[in-house]
Amino acid sequence: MDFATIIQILDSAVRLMTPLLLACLAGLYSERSGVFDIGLEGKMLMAAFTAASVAYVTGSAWLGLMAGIMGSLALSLIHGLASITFRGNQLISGVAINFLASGLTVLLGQKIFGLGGRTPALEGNARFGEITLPFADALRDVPIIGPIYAELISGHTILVYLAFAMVPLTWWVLNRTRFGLRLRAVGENPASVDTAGVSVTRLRYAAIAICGILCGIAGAYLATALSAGFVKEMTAGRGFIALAALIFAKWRPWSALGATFLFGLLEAIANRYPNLDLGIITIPSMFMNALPYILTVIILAGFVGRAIPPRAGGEPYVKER
Amino acid sequence: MSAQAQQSGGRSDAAAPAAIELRSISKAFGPVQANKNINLRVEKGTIHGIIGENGAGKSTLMSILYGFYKPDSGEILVNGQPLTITDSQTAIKAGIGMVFQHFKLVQNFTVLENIILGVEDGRLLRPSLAKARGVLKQLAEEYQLNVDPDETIEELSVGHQQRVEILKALYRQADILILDEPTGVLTPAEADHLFRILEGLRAEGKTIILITHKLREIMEITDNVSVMRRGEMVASVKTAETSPEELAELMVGRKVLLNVEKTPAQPGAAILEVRDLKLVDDEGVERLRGISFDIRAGEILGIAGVSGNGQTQLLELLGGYPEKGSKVSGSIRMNGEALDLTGTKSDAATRRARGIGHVPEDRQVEGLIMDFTAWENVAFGYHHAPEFNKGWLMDNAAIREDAEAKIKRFDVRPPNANLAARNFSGGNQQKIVVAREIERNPDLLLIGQPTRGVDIGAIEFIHKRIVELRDAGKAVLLVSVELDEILSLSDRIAVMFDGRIMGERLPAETTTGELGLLMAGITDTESTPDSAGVPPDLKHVEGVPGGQP
Amino acid sequence: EPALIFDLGGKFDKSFNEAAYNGAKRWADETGGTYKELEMQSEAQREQALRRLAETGANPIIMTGFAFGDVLGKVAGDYPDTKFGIIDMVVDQPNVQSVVFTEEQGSYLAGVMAAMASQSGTVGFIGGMDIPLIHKFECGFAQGFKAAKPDGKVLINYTGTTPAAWNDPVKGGELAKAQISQGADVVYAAAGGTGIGVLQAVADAGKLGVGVDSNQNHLHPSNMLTSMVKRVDNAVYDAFTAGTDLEPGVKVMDLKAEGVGVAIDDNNKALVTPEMQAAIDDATAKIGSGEIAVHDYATDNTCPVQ
Amino acid sequence: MEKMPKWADVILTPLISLLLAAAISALVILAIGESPWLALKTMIEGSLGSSYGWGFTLYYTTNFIFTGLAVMVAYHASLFNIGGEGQAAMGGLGVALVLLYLPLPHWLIALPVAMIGAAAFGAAWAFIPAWLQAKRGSHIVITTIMFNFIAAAALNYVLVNVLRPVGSMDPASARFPESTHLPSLSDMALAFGMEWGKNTPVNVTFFVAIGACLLVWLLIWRTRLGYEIRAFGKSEPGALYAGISPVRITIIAMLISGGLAGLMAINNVMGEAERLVLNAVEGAGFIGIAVALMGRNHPLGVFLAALLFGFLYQGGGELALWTSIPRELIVVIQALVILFTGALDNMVRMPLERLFLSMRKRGGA
Ligand SMILES: Nc1ncnc2c1ncn2[C@@H]1O[C@H](COP(=O)(O)OP(=O)(O)OP(=O)(O)O)[C@@H](O)[C@H]1O
Ligand SMILES: Nc1ncnc2c1ncn2[C@@H]1O[C@H](COP(=O)(O)OP(=O)(O)OP(=O)(O)O)[C@@H](O)[C@H]1O
Ligand SMILES: [Mg+2]
Ligand SMILES: [Mg+2]
Repeated sequence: MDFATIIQILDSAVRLMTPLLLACLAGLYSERSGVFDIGLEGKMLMAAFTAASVAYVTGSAWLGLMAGIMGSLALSLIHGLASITFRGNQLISGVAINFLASGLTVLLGQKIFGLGGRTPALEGNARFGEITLPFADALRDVPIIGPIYAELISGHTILVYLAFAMVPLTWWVLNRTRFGLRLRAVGENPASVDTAGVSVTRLRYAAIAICGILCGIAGAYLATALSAGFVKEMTAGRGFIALAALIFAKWRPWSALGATFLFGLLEAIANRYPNLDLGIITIPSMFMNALPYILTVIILAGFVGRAIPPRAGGEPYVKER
Repeated sequence: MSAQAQQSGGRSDAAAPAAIELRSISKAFGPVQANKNINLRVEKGTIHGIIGENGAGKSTLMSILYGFYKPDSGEILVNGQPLTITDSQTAIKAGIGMVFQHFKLVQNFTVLENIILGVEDGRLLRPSLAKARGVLKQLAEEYQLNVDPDETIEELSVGHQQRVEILKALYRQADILILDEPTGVLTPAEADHLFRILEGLRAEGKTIILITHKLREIMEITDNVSVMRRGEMVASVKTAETSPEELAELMVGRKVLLNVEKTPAQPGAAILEVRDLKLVDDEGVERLRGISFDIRAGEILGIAGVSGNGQTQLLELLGGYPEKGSKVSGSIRMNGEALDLTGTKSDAATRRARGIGHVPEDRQVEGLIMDFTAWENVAFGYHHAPEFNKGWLMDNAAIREDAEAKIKRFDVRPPNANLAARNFSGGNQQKIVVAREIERNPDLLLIGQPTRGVDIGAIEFIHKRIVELRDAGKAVLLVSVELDEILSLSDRIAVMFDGRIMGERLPAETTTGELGLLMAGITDTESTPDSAGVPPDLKHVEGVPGGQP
Repeated sequence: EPALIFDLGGKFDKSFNEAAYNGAKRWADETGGTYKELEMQSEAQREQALRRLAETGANPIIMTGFAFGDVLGKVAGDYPDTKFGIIDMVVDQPNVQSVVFTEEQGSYLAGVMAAMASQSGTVGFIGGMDIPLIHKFECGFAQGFKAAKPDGKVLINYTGTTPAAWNDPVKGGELAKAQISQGADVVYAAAGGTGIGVLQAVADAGKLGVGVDSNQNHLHPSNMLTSMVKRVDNAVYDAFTAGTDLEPGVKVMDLKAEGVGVAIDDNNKALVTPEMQAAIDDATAKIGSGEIAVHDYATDNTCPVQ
Repeated sequence: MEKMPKWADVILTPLISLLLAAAISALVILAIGESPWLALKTMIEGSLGSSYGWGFTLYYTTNFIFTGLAVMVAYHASLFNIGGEGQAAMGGLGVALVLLYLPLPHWLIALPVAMIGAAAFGAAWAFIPAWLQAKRGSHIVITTIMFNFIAAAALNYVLVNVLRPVGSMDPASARFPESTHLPSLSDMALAFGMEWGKNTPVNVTFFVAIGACLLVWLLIWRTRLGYEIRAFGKSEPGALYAGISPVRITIIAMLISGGLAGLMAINNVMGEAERLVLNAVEGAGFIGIAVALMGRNHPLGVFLAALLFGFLYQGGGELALWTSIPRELIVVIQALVILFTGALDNMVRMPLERLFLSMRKRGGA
């Protein structure tokens, strides 16, 4: 494997990890506030749909992004209603949201565009273009650093940079701000927040809203940056992988970066080597496709200890029964 | 701060307004009427005690005052001014602070983070933390409330966690401080220390409401005391004009024996022989450093000690479930036969089969499955017992019947075996556990903190049962941080400190003072503290008499 | 009244179900006739749908996809008066017409074109799930490519192992990018909705894509080399037109019968050089005459090239 | 003391929730320009209106009972088994191998043997995540998600390269021998001279599923193992105190769970398709999560929830088959039912409780 190949694989990994990272951080906010969310998949899917639809209709990727966020936020609100206001089962609510998004996107898409749930292909400004960072072309020929800068770091859409910027930002918000302190507290022991005179409900709604926004960006990225339009079920299980990454990362932002990078990298490698020829036997494509999942299990078993979720996670805050 | 503003506004009434006045407060939780038409007046600058049986409604009433629950009806006056307390923020602003029975701390936060939670000075934490650090230092000096501000809560002993709760209230500049069963988890020395602080606060003109089950504490420190029973306020009296006996009767509605009646022990053969027991936990900390003792038939061995000195590990190890990953060595013999310390035959089920009963220190986490019904809990740990099973299936009818009988004999209230364990008050939960373990007539009973947070009626009852078991020729290992309890129940007392037994005393021949010294690691032969062996979590035990430099 | 049953992918699958739908629609538009159509929801419904349609008197009943083969074999005998048509599968029953396509031949032509259009000598193939049908496309494409460029290279990827593999344009795009970064400058997508992402990524990179099943040249004019069309629409149209006279037996829709082929229209005309056109015509003729025998992967599960 | 009578909690609350879900669904149907009335009629007639509809409804119900029970058993041990999909797929492989390679003269023999194969393969697929959870602390949610993907890959490989008959285009196994075909309920009815549910896939497995409900009920609420599973699920420290081994319970609960999920293959693979096809599970593993949670983790609840989903599945299938309403509508309706009965149930329960409380107060006063 030569250097150029490594750069290409890493470049691919960055693109593949971006939706995972955004969704993973989305889940992080929600779950650190004590609201479990297995509806990441559904929210991303809904966002992908609304983003693509609005981007197509208006011709603006930015308006699409806004719409993606709105679509995802609407589902977040349902999740909040179920799991915060009405103290329902958070897992059931998440399952319902996944179904809801899966059905509604196609239903609405068929109603609006008549393409069986697809949106028409997006062109021009309806998609997020790739950004060439300053001096990328000038530096391209510098050995080592040149390709790294010009091909790996430069040349992604704005949403990729946003996703990566979210990691230190999330860390900073969680650990350095009042909001973060309260957010973490409410996920560990909501009664401590309540008795401090801060509304548990409001905090959790705020967390869920952030979760919605980030899922919205993730969905918009899938539909308006990575590809050019919505196809039914296009999230293809990425919400669940993001959830796995979140647990893998033990609910911490920097680890989330690492975990999603690992998933992205494994997939990029499997894409690059679809038929690994080991001389004696050729590993069939099915197993190269499953490789990221197999390796995840192995890594999980070998190197990652017990993941302890936020203590109040999954439980509605009930004061009086 | 509105309360202070009004005060400085200067009211011309001759009689100073009460710090707190509650007028016909009522509160129902669904069908349960927790508070019924409660009136209460707490004078400014006093310590006001509130007592009552488990489930009488004390915590509920105080939580209403603190804005945690909303009352169904009634009126609250703070410093003479009517105040609608909608949430804890209002209460805090009115100068009310509360230390809950079950602490409201975030376990994996540092002390400092817990202190500023909810009263941060701005959007960023750094300035708040810096300010809190300063204030904390000041408060620590002023009130002798030392805690390391950077330690996380889960690493602190309960006593220190409570300090954090008090500091939280003081940091919020509370004028009125409510403490719900603050001494339930403290050693006598720590409790004494707390009372000195409370007295100091009172001297500064602050008002304190103290809920406790210990009448000695009421008599010792309060100015006035109110008694609650079944959701109602049955009496409010001046402490000086009452007696423990009278209070007990008011509380329970009948006469209560405040001291255990017991005949001298008639020890028989050794039931349990423990030799050189050592335990290193999975973080490599030595928790037990070579423990040896015997317990004979018909004898209660009391183990005294500040919590965190290995008692928990000792009980868990004897009970068959040392913490995961810990390394164990030494030997245990039961009725002359060795017990396995490792391997599959060292589990709790095997220990039970060998005749060891165990009332664990924490009834809610270990002793009971809170979501199981009372009758299901009666089989907990004994679910393999032949009388509870019929072939492949469990004999639920038999278990239920057994449970009904135990509930009756132990006067568990409400006497409803179908209720989930979590719906019983703490005292009644404890009765269920004690009934289960004692009624099987074990050769050896391990019993940890048998009366923590339990009202006096229930304490009397549980103590009686323990003594009865002893009189039936069984061995009892009693672990408690209550020196009073240890002194009145034990036939022999061993004091644990830092994973070692510091010495053994006979209750008749020792004093709280001497035990207190041993608990701090000071043996009478050498009067200097054994500083080399002080474990990290004991760095702050200055509350222990003699333990302070 | 004829009826059409779509397979689980649904009628808008951007693939052969959609082609079948177009055929039926064309028939309805031209004749003004009506027809029934059904989309499968689950495996267990196949038999239900067949029987219900047969019982309501629909005739002929056409279904798309090999997955119906087993059930049709079971059911057809119960309705001797009803004619059935199945696409992509042979069912040996007296009242069944089995329509099979020689995808390998069409793909062979696409391979020839790819070889001639490729400057790098490397081209790519991206399939959906790794199933025999898709290997037919792959193998034909590779044969055509190798015939024109014996020392060239075909990169092959399959998208996944679950039905999500047919609807994952993101992964499709990423696979295309991976192939392009390895030098591929023509990429053939046989992956349903995933292919949309493949063709998009190829167009974004300024390379050439090859569409599949229906004519997809319009998706990215001037970045689509061609589409390997599989005239499922014609098969359905013919069957509907034949009506109750639908002829039983195996109907092979091959290159000669224009059942498969490469689409050349205004969108890609500029890319098809005269030499390329000549090569296509030559290959078409030779395949027709049997001079070139394009190997069908399905016959023995092997591919002679690579 | 309860806040409201048990019947109100068990029957009234879900009923009102269902009505709410139906009402919102009607709005959705109106919004896409179709008639809710027609939709409802089609769904009910198509799924419950004839023995034919019932034949399908009960077939799907059977699938969901197995996956629902699987999720439920693990849930009692506080293990969230998202791997039903993969375990059921592997169960199918087990059934296929047993039926294709063992000479089984009669279905009465084939059924138990195939059940063993199905359960063994399902359980084996659950074993690794269970072992990793118990011994290494790897989170069961991640590992079971991963194992779903791995199962799909393995099945894809086996069907294409191993079990597919030579020359077949279809990535599916050969048909199972005639002797192993399970009698369908319509055959059984016919034996009693009754014409019921002709050509429907529901088969004798339905009774196996009901038996499984009973056995699981016995297991969880009547056996020592069930007691230990529930105790461990509620409190791990409590379990240790009581001498219950977390490792043992984690593994056993997951084996039972995986085995139950695997057993689903008796219905769809052996009973219906009579051969193994790709994606035979068709998402039933995930529906099992909703079924278990909505069924309040009780076999009776699981049965009722499975029936509800069976109805939605079949009714929805009919809707998509015979009207112009897109099939995705049914997914939306399912989502609404899950949401209202499973997650927003307190929205109905809270006001009801208040109502009953005030009624009692007035009655008592
Ligand atoms: N959050 C709650 N929801 C429902 N019922 C409650 C709640 N809190 C308390 N109760 C009920 O109210 C009654 C009063 O409880 P409370 O906690 O005030 O008693 P207490 O006097 O503090 O008892 P203890 O001495 O055990 O602390 C109890 O019997 C209990 O049934
Ligand atoms: N959130 C709640 N819901 C229902 N009942 C509650 C709740 N909180 C407390 N209770 C009930 O209130 C009563 C007293 O509870 P509280 O928490 O004040 O003390 P406890 O922990 O039960 O007892 P102890 O004082 O002995 O530790 C118990 O019956 C308890 O089950
Ligand atoms: Mg209390
Ligand atoms: Mg209490």
